[in-house]
Amino acid sequence: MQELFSQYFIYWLILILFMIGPFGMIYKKNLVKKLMAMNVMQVAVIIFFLVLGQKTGGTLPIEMHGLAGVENYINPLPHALMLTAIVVSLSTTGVALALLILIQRRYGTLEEDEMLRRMNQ
Amino acid sequence: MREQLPALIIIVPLLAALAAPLIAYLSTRLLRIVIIGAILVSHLSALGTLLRVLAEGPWHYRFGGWLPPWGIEYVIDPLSGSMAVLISFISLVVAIYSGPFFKADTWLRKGIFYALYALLTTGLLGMVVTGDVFNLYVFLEISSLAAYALIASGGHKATVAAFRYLLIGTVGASFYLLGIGYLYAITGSLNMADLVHRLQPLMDSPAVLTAVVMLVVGMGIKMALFPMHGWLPDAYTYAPPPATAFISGVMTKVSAYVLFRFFFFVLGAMNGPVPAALTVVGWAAAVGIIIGSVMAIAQTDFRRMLAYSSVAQIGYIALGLAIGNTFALIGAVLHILNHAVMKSCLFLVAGGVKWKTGEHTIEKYAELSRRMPLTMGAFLIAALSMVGLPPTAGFFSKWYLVLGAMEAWMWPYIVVIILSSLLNAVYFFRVIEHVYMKKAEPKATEENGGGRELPVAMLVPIVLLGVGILVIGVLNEPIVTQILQYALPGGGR
Amino acid sequence: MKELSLIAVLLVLMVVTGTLALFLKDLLASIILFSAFSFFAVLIYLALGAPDVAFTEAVVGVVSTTFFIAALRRLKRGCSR
Amino acid sequence: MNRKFGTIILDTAFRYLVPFILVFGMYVLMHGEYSPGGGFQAGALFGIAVVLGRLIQGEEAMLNISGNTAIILAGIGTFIYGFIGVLTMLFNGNFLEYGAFPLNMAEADRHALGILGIEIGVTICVMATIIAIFDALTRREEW
Amino acid sequence: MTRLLTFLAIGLMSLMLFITTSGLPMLFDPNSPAATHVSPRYIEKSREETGSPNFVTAVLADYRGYDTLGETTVIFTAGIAAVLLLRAARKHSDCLPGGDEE
Repeated sequence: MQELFSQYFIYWLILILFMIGPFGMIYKKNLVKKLMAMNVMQVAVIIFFLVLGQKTGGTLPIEMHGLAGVENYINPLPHALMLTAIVVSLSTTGVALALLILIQRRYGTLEEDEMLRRMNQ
Repeated sequence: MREQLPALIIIVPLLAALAAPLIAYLSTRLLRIVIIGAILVSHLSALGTLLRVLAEGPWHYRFGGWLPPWGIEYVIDPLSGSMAVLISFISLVVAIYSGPFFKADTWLRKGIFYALYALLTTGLLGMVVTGDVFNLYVFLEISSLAAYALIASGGHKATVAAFRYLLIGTVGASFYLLGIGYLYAITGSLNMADLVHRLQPLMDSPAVLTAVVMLVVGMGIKMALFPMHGWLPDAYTYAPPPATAFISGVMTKVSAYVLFRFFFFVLGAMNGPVPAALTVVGWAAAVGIIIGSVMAIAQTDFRRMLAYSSVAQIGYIALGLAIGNTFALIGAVLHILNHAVMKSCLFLVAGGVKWKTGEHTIEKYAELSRRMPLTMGAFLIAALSMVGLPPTAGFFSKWYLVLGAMEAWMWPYIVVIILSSLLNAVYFFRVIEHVYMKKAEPKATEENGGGRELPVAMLVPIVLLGVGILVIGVLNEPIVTQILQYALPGGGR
Repeated sequence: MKELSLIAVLLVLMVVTGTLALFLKDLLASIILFSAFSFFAVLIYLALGAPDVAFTEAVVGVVSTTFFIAALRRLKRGCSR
Repeated sequence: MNRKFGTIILDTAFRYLVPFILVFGMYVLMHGEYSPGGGFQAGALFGIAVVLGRLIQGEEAMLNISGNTAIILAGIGTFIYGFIGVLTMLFNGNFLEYGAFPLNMAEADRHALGILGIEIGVTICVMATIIAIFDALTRREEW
Repeated sequence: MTRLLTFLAIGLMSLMLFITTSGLPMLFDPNSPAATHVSPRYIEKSREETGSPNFVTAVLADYRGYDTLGETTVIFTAGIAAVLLLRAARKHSDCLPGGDEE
């Protein structure tokens, strides 16, 4: 029972982390905060994938002498996928920051309500 | 080299895009030739691939020579092949059109614009032909990032629209990635063909339900399905005209295609939670069609009206998927094709008018038929096709959708389709009336280009698409029986 | 089991720092907290046996914090009305 | 970052730090097959070294790459990656099938060579892109 | 109003996420599908097939090398996008005078 609970607990924590993203994006009005919420969400997805790759009894996915067999190594596929995902999130952040600077330069604010008000003037 | 055709579809525009900054630095004239040439090569290889696929059946291309579940493979069947042909064709046409917009710019801006444009094309083509779900995510991100940047380059309001699109779009992509994660967790595979039979015994697992919801939300955001369409109107309105024409024509449809691929080819339309999800998608689409059409009537800006009309038209495609029988699916796929051509044509016209007169409200379209007869002729064809009058392409897709709804006894859907056709007629005849009947007030401002029509580089694509609508309308019978029929699930040979 | 509780603790820390970073008023402070969040992410990747990913995340954490702060310097002096 | 804000201490520290960062980056790139690391990390390290130079010594830093050059370099880096794929296609392999190189060595070695080649491309691209983004984010507007 | 509805939708979705956790495989299970289906080949063969003892590099650069090409393209896209937005914009002078100078 305790075993089972701790199983779900990890998944739940990851999903809470994931859900911080959408909630934060709607709740926070500051655009930089929205961007951070987006990043939190992507990190949660990455952790989710890595958890899928972990095995009890497995070591790092680098071949060592005298240690053969599938069960001795962690599944390397999620790691390779998540390297790509991390890079994607960095790229998105870079583009978003460039957009933020443009918005700030034009509208003088990063608060969403204020920005929309100035936009429609 | 013939064996390498499927790879060439993607690689050639990709390499052209990567070399674009260097080429632009050397010569901006050469840049335009290289980009257009690359897209042309991509289009020709897509055509060649499609022809061979129609003759010999699906074509699998293995990257790095690795066998499918371990490596990445491209799968070109009639559906993805015709999508690739469509995308590269629209891309080619819009690339030719975009020339006059960048006459006065520096090499840096030109180079980057064309690079982003080619990358957008690459990303969309890659999403269509891939047979690997994670590879699809990578290309989704390439196309999305390029689209954000292209939209944002349209000016200040465009920046805000692009930032909003970036946030929402990244949420969509993350949802999609998490959905893949669930599928990977229960099957251990990322290859679509492999997923098909590994998923069969697992369809009742709660994880599949989550994955389906995630895919619907993620791709729904990307394709602007009704409650998630918030990003679309602003983005389409403020983006620079060539970018809008391409993005509106193709980008949302590719996401619709991905949804189609997942529901009907990977998961199977009759299994587990998929029918329920399809029903939800169908009703969302039905509401979206009505609301999009009504909102379109309320607009005074021509491009904004077209944007809301896009929301409605995406609804048709989703509706076809939701009904799910042969007629409806043919209608959906045919509508992807038609709408891509029609909407691109309309946005090209809008961009041309903006370029020439600097105006974009509907009132300012008065009497344009005198000054730009060919452009407005193409506009008339596209508008009639959007409404759905018989000889044009738009009629046939709606006809198949209605047939499908009748076969499935979904009367509310038929009411929605007919009602929205009426609404379409209302807002397009308003524009047509301005163009052909209203008298323009005399104006003092001088116009770009001076003479009567648009420059040839802009006029040819518009007319080409306008004629294309008629051709698709006339040839719809062979298109359906020769190509689309084999594109449907179970319709292959 | 020990591994599980380590990961659980790190995840809780990440939830806390992530939420705090969103709710702090001062932007610079929230960026710093965000880099702490990224550091916990590095630790958790290590705990999950992914040194490659952890290395990348460490590098990316540095780069993205640099970007954030560089952007913040620009944001502080936008054109004000 | 046009103006430098380095003091003599920062400047000296920078002079000692940068060679180590570069050597470490090189190590990460070359040793990527045997230990964690690879093209992306090495590129990011190189990029950080250059950005550090920008931060401390301003425009006239000792190793400096301007924004425009960085953009062209980024394109070339990724182009190298794609070009290796095209090369394998010319040698009758599929795209990125390193085994198709007509070299007189074992299959695994050919793959290792191909991997090294693409990692170099990735390194150049990542380094240049980080510099380009940083340059764009910090540049004072010209208008 | 829209905001409230969105909150509600996201709340419902998280609820569903929490409930359907039971469909996922056991944590760190060596017999989960992910550990037994595709990945064993990478672990067993990568040394002889790609010459790389680091399985992650082997997967990243060889088995799924095409993904990495995409990844590099994403970085390139982000770089040119940032440059386009901040340095190559057309000269709009909407920014009010006096605000943007140091």
